[in-house]
Amino acid sequence: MKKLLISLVSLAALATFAGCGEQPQTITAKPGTSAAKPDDLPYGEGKLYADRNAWQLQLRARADTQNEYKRFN
Amino acid sequence: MARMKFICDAERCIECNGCVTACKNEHDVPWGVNRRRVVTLNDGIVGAERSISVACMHCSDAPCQAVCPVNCFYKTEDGVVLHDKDLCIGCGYCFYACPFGAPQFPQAGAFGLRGKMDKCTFCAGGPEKDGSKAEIEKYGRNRLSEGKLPACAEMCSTKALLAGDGDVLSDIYRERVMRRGRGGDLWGHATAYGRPDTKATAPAVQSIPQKS
Amino acid sequence: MKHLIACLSALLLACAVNAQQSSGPALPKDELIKQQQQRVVTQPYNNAPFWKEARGAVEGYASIPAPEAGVLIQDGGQNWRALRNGTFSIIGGWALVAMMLLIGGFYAWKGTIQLHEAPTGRLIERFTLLERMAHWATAISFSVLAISGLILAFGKALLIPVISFTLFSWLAIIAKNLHNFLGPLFIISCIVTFCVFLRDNWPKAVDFKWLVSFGGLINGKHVPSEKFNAGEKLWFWGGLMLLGIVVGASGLVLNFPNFGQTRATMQLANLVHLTGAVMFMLGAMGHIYMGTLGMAGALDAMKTGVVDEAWAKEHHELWYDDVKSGKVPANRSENGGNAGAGTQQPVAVGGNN
Amino acid sequence: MLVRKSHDVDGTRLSEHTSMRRFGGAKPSNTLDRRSFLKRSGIGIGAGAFASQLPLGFVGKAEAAAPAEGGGKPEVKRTVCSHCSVGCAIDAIVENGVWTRQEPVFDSPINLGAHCAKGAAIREHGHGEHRLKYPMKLVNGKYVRISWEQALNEVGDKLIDLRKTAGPDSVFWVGSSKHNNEQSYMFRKFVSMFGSNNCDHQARICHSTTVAGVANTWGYGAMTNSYNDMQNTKCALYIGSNAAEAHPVSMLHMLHAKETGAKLIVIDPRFTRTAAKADEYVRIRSGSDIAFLFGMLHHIFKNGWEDKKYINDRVYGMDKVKEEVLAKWTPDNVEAACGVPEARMAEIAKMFATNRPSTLVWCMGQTQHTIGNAMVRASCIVQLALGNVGVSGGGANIFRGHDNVQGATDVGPNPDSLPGYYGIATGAWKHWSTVWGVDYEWLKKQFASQTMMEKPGMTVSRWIDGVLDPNDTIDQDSNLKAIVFWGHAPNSQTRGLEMKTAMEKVDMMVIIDPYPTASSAMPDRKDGVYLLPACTQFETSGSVTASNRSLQWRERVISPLFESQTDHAIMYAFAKKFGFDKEFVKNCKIVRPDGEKKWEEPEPEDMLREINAGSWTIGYTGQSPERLKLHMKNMNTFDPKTLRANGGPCNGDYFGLPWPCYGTPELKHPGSPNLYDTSKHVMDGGGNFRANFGVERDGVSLLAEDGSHSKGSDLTTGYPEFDHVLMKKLGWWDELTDAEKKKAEGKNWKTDLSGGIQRVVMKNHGCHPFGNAKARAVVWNFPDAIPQHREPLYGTNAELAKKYPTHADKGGAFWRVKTLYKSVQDKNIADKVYEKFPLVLTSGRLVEYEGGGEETRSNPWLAELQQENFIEINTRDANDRGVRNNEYVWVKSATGAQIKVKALVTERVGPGTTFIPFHFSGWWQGKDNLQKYPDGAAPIVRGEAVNTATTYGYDSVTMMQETKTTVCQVTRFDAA
Repeated sequence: MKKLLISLVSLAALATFAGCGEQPQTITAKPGTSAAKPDDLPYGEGKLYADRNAWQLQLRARADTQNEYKRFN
Repeated sequence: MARMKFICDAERCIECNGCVTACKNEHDVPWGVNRRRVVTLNDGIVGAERSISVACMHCSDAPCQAVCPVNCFYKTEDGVVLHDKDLCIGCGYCFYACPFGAPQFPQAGAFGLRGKMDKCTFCAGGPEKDGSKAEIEKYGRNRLSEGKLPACAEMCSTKALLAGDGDVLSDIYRERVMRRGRGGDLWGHATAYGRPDTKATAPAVQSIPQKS
Repeated sequence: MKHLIACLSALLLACAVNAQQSSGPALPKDELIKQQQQRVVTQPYNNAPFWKEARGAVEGYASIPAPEAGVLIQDGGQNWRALRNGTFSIIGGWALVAMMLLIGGFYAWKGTIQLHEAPTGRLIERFTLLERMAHWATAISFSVLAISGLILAFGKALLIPVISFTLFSWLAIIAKNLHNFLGPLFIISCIVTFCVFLRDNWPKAVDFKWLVSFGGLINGKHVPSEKFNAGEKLWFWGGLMLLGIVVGASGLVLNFPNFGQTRATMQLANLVHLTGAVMFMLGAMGHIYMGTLGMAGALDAMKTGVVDEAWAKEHHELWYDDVKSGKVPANRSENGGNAGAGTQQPVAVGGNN
Repeated sequence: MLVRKSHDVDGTRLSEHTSMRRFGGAKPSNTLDRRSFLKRSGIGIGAGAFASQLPLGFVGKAEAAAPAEGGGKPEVKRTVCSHCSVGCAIDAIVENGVWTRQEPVFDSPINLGAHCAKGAAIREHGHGEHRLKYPMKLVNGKYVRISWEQALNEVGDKLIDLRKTAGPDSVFWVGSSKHNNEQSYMFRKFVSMFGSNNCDHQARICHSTTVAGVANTWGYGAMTNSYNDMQNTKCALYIGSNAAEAHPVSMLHMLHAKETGAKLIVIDPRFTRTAAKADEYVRIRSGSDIAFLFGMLHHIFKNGWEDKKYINDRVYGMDKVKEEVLAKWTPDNVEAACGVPEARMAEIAKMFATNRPSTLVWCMGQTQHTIGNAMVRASCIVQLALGNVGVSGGGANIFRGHDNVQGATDVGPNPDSLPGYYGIATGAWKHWSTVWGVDYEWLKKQFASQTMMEKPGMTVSRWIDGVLDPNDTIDQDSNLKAIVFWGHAPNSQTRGLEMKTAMEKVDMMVIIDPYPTASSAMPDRKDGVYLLPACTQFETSGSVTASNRSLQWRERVISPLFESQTDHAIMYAFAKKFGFDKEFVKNCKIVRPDGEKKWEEPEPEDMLREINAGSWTIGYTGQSPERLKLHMKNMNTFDPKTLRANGGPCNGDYFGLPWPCYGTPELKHPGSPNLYDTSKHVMDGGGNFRANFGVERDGVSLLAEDGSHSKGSDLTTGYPEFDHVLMKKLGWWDELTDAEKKKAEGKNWKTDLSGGIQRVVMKNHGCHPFGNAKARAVVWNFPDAIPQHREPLYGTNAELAKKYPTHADKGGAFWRVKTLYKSVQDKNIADKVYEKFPLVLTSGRLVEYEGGGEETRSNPWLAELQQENFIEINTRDANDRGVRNNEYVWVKSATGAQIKVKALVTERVGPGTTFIPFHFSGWWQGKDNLQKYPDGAAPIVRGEAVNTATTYGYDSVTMMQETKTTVCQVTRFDAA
């Protein structure tokens, strides 16, 4: 009986202990990098937009085309 | 830092499926793979019917990414969740995990043969060189690198579906919501406590004589 | 004892809370629809009840005839993710580690259990070729499934840091396909094995005695057993049959997505599969240990099909008696399984130990 | 998601679309259908399937079957969507002659880059995998490939033979609303030179009742305002329009208006996607629109909400209408007829009458009835009573169907009119022979006789009867012996059973279309069917008129695919065969845009110039190709709310020069954004109601009252239309140049080819060339001068049918065939048809498909979204019949037809009503006719055509078919 108790307790302890070891589930991939290959950035050398700023400005302007209030008034 | 987002305005979406075919067109998506779809809830119920266009929502804490056994997902610096088809093993876990039904498979074969997972890329392609043949064939067009936004949102018939930098989108949506409140019967007291003078019941549908 | 209960209940509660976190709305769909209809009148453009409803994984209309195309948001995925990546993987993983440690400890404590008497050199046929083939088919497919399954479940954490993405992806693809194609084979082997060994695994009263003393392991007293002792029978019924059904059926659900099963079904099947598989592996580890390192002579029986009389007498005394008394033929292969037909003496086959 | 098909389908259809061009999936070989592929890849699994799972870079790349990429410099071609009348602009990107991409045109003031499913999938036209690829001929029940020469010779010889033996009227020519303006115009000219008025097109079964009813009310039969102008409305009432599915992009403007405070009311038997966006939705009984509209008018008059000054100044006969409405359409009568109780009616009437300007929108829900002409007039009357016509934000916004149905109606193949609504009287023929540069006498000789030349032809809705009816009931010499479908799908017409018989009876069927259409697979014929591949609007250039009357110029995107030819090239080739090619293209330069690869053809620009030269009535004269092209290039300069260009090269113009754009292009009339708008100068697009019905009626003046005139007019009261006599009387004649005087002498504003009269009247005097009159609430030349509600021929309510009986039968002089009304209705009541068929059957559009649907159902991107035809049936009716959702059912109709469709059990329709979309074809009463299509040219999705089951019934003015109210019974599929 004692042995059983000891084994049960140790099992429970182990399980509880295991719970503490839970890993964060969000993967924080480094910005702009693939898990495997480096992601090709949408701006830069040889691209339509030379730098991140120019590219983002363009996207912002483009996003505004979805706002018909800007044109309908 | 910009965060790319989709918003679908339920007050505007008319289930025209323009977003769905815009996507098929832009990326030559084959039959059976629906990167985007439109769902209508409470179909036919007066006062409660709403349609919503849904695709990958590019979650901040993406469940697909969390459960992928080979870690083929990655996030661009603009918050677009992409995946590497070369790594994908077609296990289907992302499909189980995704709340929006975004992951699609070209097959649903026996023995779990699904082919490589395919999903909305926010028109940002994949890890291959932007606009390259390889990228187009595996992931479709890369509109972001061309300074354009996802085709679905750009072509939305009623501008219900918006895509782009979250800040800009919230500005657009805010303006829209403010205008909707014109007349003062929406914001302030009425919103908080309801309009006192309105009928408190849902719009009724009268019966129609059909037979003699 | 109190503490133990507290610990266990805390654990269960944690699981339950975890599962509850992202569950659907409290109100039924009809109620939300009514609320939305009223909201349209009192507060136009306020869609809160609609969104509450959408959150509840209700099925709407979508013209594409794909299963679940009309479900805007399914919330099972979050639960599944939390359970699979969290509770199940962690408990399962640690349980496997613990089992290994346990077995290691046991081995260190007991070592290989040797025969107490010297082998007689007289051999009894314990397993026919069919029985052995069935067993090995099951065993091999099981091992491949276990290893490939473990690669898919834990490789991301354990192997990617070591062998990196591309190589691991290759490995995972091989593992996935092996798993998917061998799975059905394993189920078939299980069924064959079950049929072949069923007759010798009927539970008897003696098995209870054996079980109570844990095969004499705990108190050291010898308990006689039939051809299969209660431990083996337990493995037969609880492992091969019960876990076989659980793991096999849930595996089939996952392996054949071409029948249009919903995601909820597959999430549940996956969790059942995980649980069953871990338990299966735990049991198998014990079984393999006893069949190899744990007990001398056991592996030979499965390799060659025959055992020494001394081994039979020591481990399966009742069976030995039956063979001796002629109730069970000593060589079933040649007699075509004509049980109790003759009084032939066992014939020596093969080498001795 | 995981499984893409819900049901078994034939293999060929799927194999073409699951080829997994990309995405690294294992690609089934061409000979495997999907199911066997799945089986094989699953069970007979081998190394191949396994290898496809490996993360190899080349997996997927090896599959490349995509259109050629790169190489050439991408060119951008601006075109216009060909799927509905909104007129959404599209930028097509072409590389090496291949249409590789499609971009939204944010600059377009009409759609601002927006598209519905059809517009967003338009690039598929560049693939055209399911197109008719070469001329074909039916030989022993099987289509075989033939050469173009053979086709032209055999078809041409047969037509020449028929023309000789049975007369030119023995051929029925169905033109198309998918043709651009130039092609439609040339088609009418072509048929005229063939010597016949037996030509028609989709507008007959689309908005013919609107065109007739509205034109007879106030002048022009067109949408009065524009989609964009709906942003200015305070309240919009959609009755019989499901814009969200039929004109999705129009909702961009409407929902914007709604957000900024406009009320949206939807009246429909179905709770449609449009209704889902409405502030108020009212369900009415199908076909009871007049009861509803006049019920509303009753409240308007009772409460004095009508615009009394407006009625006095600008409306004729409203007093009579008021009298009738107050007496007849009392709330209890209204509720009995349309099902709307008094309180609800008062609420809607108040909302619509007090939120002005309010606009009224209608579509096929009103037009396709035996009383369609009356329904549309009832709508006009409501708008006139409220003074909403000729007002920005108001108007009768009539959304048209096809991309160019407006243009084809204006200048295309109408059996009762030459281009520009000139009619077919002697004067009209003389006017157009002058424009065409041909001798009137020569033209007359082409016809059987001058009588036939001036007798309206048959209509596309009735050609069946032209074939099947006994010869003595037909108002022409011979029955129809041949039918030419030139861009028309037969499944959009009613009475499928009889149509099949007619198709089998004619000597020859010719189908000239990019797709083989249902015509190719419908009849059980062994021979005598020719399929000639025409190209789409993306393989040619030309102008297209949107519903708001704006013209847009389409650039040619790609060369004609396969062996297809442009429609005008085919017309020219046939003209050569018939020997009138010189006359046919007298004013046009002949060009070969594809060199030797394709035929020579008249240049679209020149054809448009010819339209400009002759269509003075409706102001199709100012839209020169140069001006239109300038508009297309400078879309960004137009304001999307007013449609007016502010600065830039088009400064002051309205987008697309919405007709009427009077005068010569040099006059620079800006087009008319809203018709009859007196708040603007005529040279700014203003106007007033047209004086087209004389100056007085029974001693009451029909001209506008004093003080009612367009802004800046020299004449401040009503005046008749201008001709040389009036010009001289007013002393304005001398303002014409000498050259103009020469041409204008003896002419009026419509026939003066110099445009001098229009110039002087408008520019110098601010007057409207068509006069200034009152709109007519009472149209005395129609069967019901005041719109009367009449029950449909096939109804479910006998009591109401007795109270509101239909018209008396009509003899053969009416569009050349006999038309039945009362006898059919009486027989149905006597036979108690409503007991056997207790459900109302109505039909309509789906957003994914258009028209007969061959084109859209052949487009995999669209076809995937609607894979089967269905019937919407209320839960209660379904339960009564033991029918479950998504099961097949039989729909049986009073014609004896039964069609097999899936049940969609829904609350969209009320109890007693059912709905079936009309775009499907290819099945015939439960059987898939796949094998009857030419190889490889069957549409991906086929289904049962609702019109196989629809019944008899035609409008009493225009022969519009009754599709919206008929009867049916639904039974379980196994209960067949």
